[in-house]
Amino acid sequence: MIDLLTSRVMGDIFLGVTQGVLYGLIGLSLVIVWQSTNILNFAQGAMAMFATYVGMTLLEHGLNYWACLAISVAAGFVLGGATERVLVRPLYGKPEINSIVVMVGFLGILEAGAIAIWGGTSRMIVSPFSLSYFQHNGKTIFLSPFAILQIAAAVTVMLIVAGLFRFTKLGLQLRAAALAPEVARLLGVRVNRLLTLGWALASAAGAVAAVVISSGFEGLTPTNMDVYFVFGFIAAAVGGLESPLGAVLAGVLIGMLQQFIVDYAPPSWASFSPVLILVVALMIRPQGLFSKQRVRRV
Amino acid sequence: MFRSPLRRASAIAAASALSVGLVSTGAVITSAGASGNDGVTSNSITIGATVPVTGIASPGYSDVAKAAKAAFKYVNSKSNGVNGRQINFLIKDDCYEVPGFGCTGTPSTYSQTQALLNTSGGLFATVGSLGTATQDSVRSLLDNNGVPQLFVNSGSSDWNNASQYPRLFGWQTDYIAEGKIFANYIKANFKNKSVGFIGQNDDFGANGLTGLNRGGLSIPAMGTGDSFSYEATAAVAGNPFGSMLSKMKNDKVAVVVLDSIPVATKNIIQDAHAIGFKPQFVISGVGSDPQTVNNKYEVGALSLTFLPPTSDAKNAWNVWTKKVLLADSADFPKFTAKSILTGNMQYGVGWAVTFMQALRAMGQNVTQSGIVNILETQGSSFATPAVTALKYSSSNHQGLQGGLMVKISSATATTSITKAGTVYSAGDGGTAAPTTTKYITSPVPSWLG
Amino acid sequence: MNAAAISVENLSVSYGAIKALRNVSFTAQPGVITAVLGANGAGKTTLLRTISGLLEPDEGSITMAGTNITREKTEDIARRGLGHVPEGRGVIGEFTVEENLRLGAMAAKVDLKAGLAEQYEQFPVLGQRRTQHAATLSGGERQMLAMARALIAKPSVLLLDEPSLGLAPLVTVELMETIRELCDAQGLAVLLVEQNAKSALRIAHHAIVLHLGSVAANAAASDVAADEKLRQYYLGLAE
Amino acid sequence: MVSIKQFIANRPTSARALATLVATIALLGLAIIVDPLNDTYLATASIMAIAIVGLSLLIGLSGQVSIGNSGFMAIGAFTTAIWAQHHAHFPLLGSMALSVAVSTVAGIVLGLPSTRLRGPYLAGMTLAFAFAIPPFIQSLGTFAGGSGGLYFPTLQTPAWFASAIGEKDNPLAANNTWGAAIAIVVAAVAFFFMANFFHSRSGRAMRLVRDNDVAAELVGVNVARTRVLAFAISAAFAGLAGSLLAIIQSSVLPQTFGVALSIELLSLLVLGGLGTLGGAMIAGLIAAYSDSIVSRINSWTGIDPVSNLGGSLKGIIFGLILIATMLLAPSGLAGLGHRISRFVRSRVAQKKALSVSETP
Repeated sequence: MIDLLTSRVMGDIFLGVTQGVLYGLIGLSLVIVWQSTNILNFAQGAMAMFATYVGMTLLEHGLNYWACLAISVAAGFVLGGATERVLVRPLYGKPEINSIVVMVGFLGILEAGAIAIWGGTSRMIVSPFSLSYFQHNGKTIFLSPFAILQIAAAVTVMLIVAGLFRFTKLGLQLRAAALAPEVARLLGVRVNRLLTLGWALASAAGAVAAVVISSGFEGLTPTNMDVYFVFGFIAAAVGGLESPLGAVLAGVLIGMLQQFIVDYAPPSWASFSPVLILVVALMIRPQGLFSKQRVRRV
Repeated sequence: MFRSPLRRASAIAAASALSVGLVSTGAVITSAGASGNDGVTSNSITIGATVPVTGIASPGYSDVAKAAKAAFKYVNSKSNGVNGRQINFLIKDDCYEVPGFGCTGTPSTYSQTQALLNTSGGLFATVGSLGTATQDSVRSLLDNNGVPQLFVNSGSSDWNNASQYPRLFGWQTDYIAEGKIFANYIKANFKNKSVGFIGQNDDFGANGLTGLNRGGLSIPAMGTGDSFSYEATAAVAGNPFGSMLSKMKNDKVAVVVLDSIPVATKNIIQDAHAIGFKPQFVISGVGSDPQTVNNKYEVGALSLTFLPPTSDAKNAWNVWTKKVLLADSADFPKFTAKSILTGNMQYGVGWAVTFMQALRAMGQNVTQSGIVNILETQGSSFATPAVTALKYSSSNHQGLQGGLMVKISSATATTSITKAGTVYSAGDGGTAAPTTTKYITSPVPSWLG
Repeated sequence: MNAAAISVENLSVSYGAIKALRNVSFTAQPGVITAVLGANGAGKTTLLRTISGLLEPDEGSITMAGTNITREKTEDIARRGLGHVPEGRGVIGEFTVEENLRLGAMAAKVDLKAGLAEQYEQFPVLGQRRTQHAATLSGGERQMLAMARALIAKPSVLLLDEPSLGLAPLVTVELMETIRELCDAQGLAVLLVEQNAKSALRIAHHAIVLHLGSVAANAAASDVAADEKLRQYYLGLAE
Repeated sequence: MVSIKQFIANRPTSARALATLVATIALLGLAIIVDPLNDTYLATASIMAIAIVGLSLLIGLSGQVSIGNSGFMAIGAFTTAIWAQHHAHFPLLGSMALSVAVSTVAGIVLGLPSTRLRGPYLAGMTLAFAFAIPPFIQSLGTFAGGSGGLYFPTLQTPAWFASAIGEKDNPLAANNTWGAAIAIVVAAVAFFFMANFFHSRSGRAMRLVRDNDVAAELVGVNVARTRVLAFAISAAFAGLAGSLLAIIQSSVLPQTFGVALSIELLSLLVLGGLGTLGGAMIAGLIAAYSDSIVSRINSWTGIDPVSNLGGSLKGIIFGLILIATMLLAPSGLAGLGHRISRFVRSRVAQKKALSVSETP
C-alpha cells in the first residue's frame, strides 16, 4: 500500500490535486459571482492577490499565519463587497461587454497598483506546516503537511459555500436573488445587499487560494494569480459555471492533467493543453460538464 | 456606428486630422535634436537600456540597471561626468515574460527600443539592455540605425558576431565558457559521480549544456536521462520540478547543474529540500545571486562569478560600488553601510565602468564608430571590477570568458573557492580545457571619484 | 376617514416618451376585491408594478394604510405587507415547491412551520408536491404556489396580475372562488388585474376600468358589469 | 453641397473609395514629412488600427466578445516569419496573404464553438486561447524559434521610393518611411474593405444577430454562419496586423503576443469607440503614442520610470481610463466626438430657428 503511495503515478496525482484545488478555489469564486450577478469577474484572481498583500502588510511584523489568513480573507470580503457597490452596480442590465471591460480595467489597476505598492518580487508567508514531502524508505510520497492543509482548506471552503447555498435561509435568498431578482424583491428580499454579499463571499473564497499560494513554493507576486485565474476559469467553465462542486472537481482534473503532462510529455504542453480540453468540453456540452441543462431564461 | 457614408467620411477625415495633430506634436518633441542625432552634445551623452522592471525576470535583475545608473550619477556629480560630459542614462521596461496582464502594453522590446531611439537629441548607444531573445530581436533595428548595442546583459554567444553586427558587444562570461569551467571543476572534485542538469528551455540552457559537454562531461540532451528543461513561465506558475528531482534522487545523482533564472533556482532548491534530495548544486551565475534567490537551502551551492566575491569587503571595487550605492538613496533607499552587495549590483556597476572607460579613452571626439574602435583596440586593458580581462578584439565581441568558482557561503554572500590569486579562463569556443590565469585586481582609477 | 389599504392619487408613469398612466386616482379598501380591467396596453400591469415600487412614477403618490410609499424600494414595500403575484406568476422553477414557500415567508416575521401547514391545508396539491421542482408543476398549480407564496407572509394587500392567464376555464372559476374566500376570510385588500373581465367581475366588489392609461370608470363591480357602454367599448364583453 | 450629398447617397462605394484615397494620400504625405521615428509610430498606429478594427467588427457588430485576438496576431506574425525563414526574398503581398489565410482558418476553428457558446463563456474561451498561443508556439521548437523567436532580413526599400522622397542618401529615413507607407496602404485597403462590409448584407445580418438572434433566424439569416464569419474576418484582420508587424520589425517573439496585448487591443477599442471605423483609427494612434505619452507623464510628475510606480504607471492609467470610459462615455472617443458635434449642430439649429422666428 505504502509502496503504491511512493509510485510515480501517485506522486503525479498528489501534486496534481494539490495544484488543482487552487484552480478549483478560484473557479469556485467565479461560480459564486456568476451565480449571483451573471458577470464573469476577470479581476477575481487579482482581487484575491490584492487582499492577500493587504493581509501580509498588516502583519509584516510578528507574523502569525492564522491571523494573516483571517485578515486576508476579511480584506477579500471587504474588497469584493466594495467592488460590487462601486464598480459593478452601474453595470447591471448593461451589455456584457461593459462588465468585461470594467473588470479587465480593474484587473489592470489592481496588478499595476500592487507592483507600485509592494514591488514585483515574490513574497511568502511562512506557514506553520512543513512544505517537505513525507518520506518512506528513502522514497518520497508527494504530499506534505502543507499540501494536506491546502487540500483541506479548499474542501472546507467548498463545503461552506455549498452548504450555505443549499441549506441556509441566506443561501436560499442568494439563489433567489440570482435566479429571479425581481420576484425576490417582490417577496421582500433585499437583493442589492445580497449581490454585495455574493461578491464579498466570492472574493473571500478567492483570497483563501491566494493565501495558500503565498505560503507555497512560488510565493505570491502581483501577477502570478493570472495563471490561476485562467485555469480557474477553465475549471469553472468545464464545471458549468453553475456548480461549486463542478468547479472544484474540474480544477482538480485540470491540475492532475497538467502534472501528468509535465511528467510524461514536453512540459510546455501543460500551459496550453487545458485550453484544448476547454474547447472540446464546451463543444460537447456548452453548458458545462457538471451543470444540469437549463431552460433558457427569457 | 456610422449610419450615413457622409458621417463616416467625416469621421475618417477627423481621424486623419487628429493623426496630423498627434504626429506633429511628436515631431516637435523630436525636432529639437534633429541635427547631430547621435545623443552627443558638448556637455552630455545620452544612452539607454531596456530592462525588466515588471514581470518574472524583474526581481533582482531590475537592480542591475539601477546600480549602473547610480554609477553614472556618481561620476556625473563627483567628476562632472566623463571628459566633461554628463551621462544621461534612460531605462525602459521591456515587459519581458510578463505572464499575464501586469505589464499593460505591447511587450516587445522593439517598441521600447524605438522609444529610446526617439529620445530628443538621439541616442548614442544602448548599454546594458537585458535578455537574449529581447536583444536578439532589436539587433537589426539598432544596427540599421547605426546605434551601438553595448554590453548586452546575457551570456548568450549571439553577441559575438562582429561581421554581421559590428556595433554589438557582450560583456559577461558566456554560458558555454561557464559550462566548461563547471565541467572542469566537477570532473576534478566529484570524480565518477553522477551529474544531472536542469536548464531553461532556450539558448541559456542549450548553451550551458553545450559548455558542460565541451568541458568533458557527457550529459544527454534535455528531456532524456537526468537532463531536464523547464519553461521560464512554468517555473513561476506551478511546480514542474518535483518529478525531475525525484527521478534524479532515485538515480542517485550527486551533482546537479542548474541553468536557471533566480525564481526557478529558488523553486528547484526548495523542491529538492522538500523531497529530501541533497545533491551538490552548481548554479549558473545568472541565477545564483543569494540575495535574489533568497532561500536558505541555497547555502553550500557552487557558482561562477566574474566579479569579486560579495564577501570580499576589502576589494577596492566592492568598496567603490558601496560608495556609489550609498550616494544614490533615491534608487537604493534601503542600502546602508552595513548592507552586503548583491551580484546584480556589482554587475551593473561593472559594465557601467566599462562604458565610462571607453568614453574616457575616446577623449573629446565621441562618435558611434569611435567607441566600437576603442573597445576593439583598447578594451582588453580597461580597469574594471571584473576579475578577468575583457577579451575584446576586432573578431571577438563576447567580453569576459572566465571567472571564479564561488560557494554560496550564507544567505547573503559568496566566497571564492578558487585557488587564491587565480581565475579560470575558458578561452575560445572550442573544446580546449579552461586554464588558470591571474586574478586581476585593478585599482579604481581616481577619475571615477 | 379610515386609511384605505391602498390609495393612489394622480399617478402618472411613462416609459421614455410614452405615457403609460395619466392621473390615475383610486382607493382600495380592506376586505374588498378591486378588479382592474381594461384592454391590452391599458396600463394595468404598469399600475401594479408602480405600486410595488418596480417602476418610478413621474407624478402622484401612493399611500399604503396611511403611509406614503411612493418612492420606497420594492423590498421595503413588500415588507410592509404588500404581496404581489406578478404576471406569469414568478415561481422560481429551479426551486422546489417548499423552497418557494420558504422564500415567501423569509422577509416576514411569521412562523414558518405554521405558515407552511396553513398553505398546504389551503392548497392540498402543493402539500403533495412539496419536494418537486416548481418547473414541473402545471399552470394551475403554479398559480396556486404563487398565491400561497404571497399569502404565507400574511400580507394586508395582495396584487394579482392576470392570475387566469393560460388556465382552463374551469380552473379559472375555481381560482376566482379561492380568491374571494381568502379576501372574505382574512380581510385582505385585493387588486385583481384581469383581461378576463367576466370572471373578475363575478367575484370583485369594486372595479376600475383603465383606457389608454386613464381611468375610464371607477364604480361598484355590479355597476360596471351592468354598464352596456363600458362592456362594449372597453371590456370586449358585447354580445 | 447638395450635389456631394447626393453623390454619397447614390454611389456610397465610390464615396468610400474617394474618402479612403484622400485619407491615404494625406497620411502618406505625413509619413514623408515627419522624421523617421514618427514614421515608425505611424506604422505602429496603422498596424494596431487594423487589428482593432477587426476586433471592432467582432465585438461591436456581431456582439461577440473576444480577448483572444493577440493569438490571431501571433499566428499571422509567425506565419510570415516562418515563411521568411525559408525564402530569402519573400514577396510582401504573398506572405501577408498567407498569414491572412492561416489566421482565418484559425478564426473559423475558434469561431465554431461560438455558435454554441454565449457571453462570458465565449470571452473566457478566447482568453484561454490567447493565454495558450505563446507557449504553444514555443513548444514548436526551432521550427518557430522557441522562446527566442525568429529573425529575418529587414525590409528592402526600393531605390525609386528612396529617390522619390528625396532620401536617397539617407537609407535609414527611407527605410522607416517605406515601412510606414506599406503599413498605411495596407491599413487603407483593410479599412476600405471594412467600411463596405459594415454596410453590406452580411454586415446588416451581423447586427441583426447581435440584437436579436431569434428574429434574425426568422428572417432567414444563418445565425451560426454569421457568427463564425465574424470570427473569421476578425482573425483575418488580426493576422494581417501580425504579419505587418513581423515585416516592419523583422523579428517576432512569442512573448509579444500574450494576453496583455489582447487586453490592450480591447482597451484601445473601447477607448476609441466600439463598432466605428474612426474609433479604430484613433485607437491605433493612441496605441502608437501611448509610450511617449506615459513617459511624458513620468517626466512631468518626476516619477522614476524604473521605480515600481513608474513601471506600473501605464497599467494604472489604462485601467482607470477603461473604467471611466465604460461608466461615463461608453461610446468611446469617437462617440464623444459625435455627441459634441450633435450638440454643436443642435445649438446651431436652435440659433437658426431663433433667427427665423425673429424675422417677421
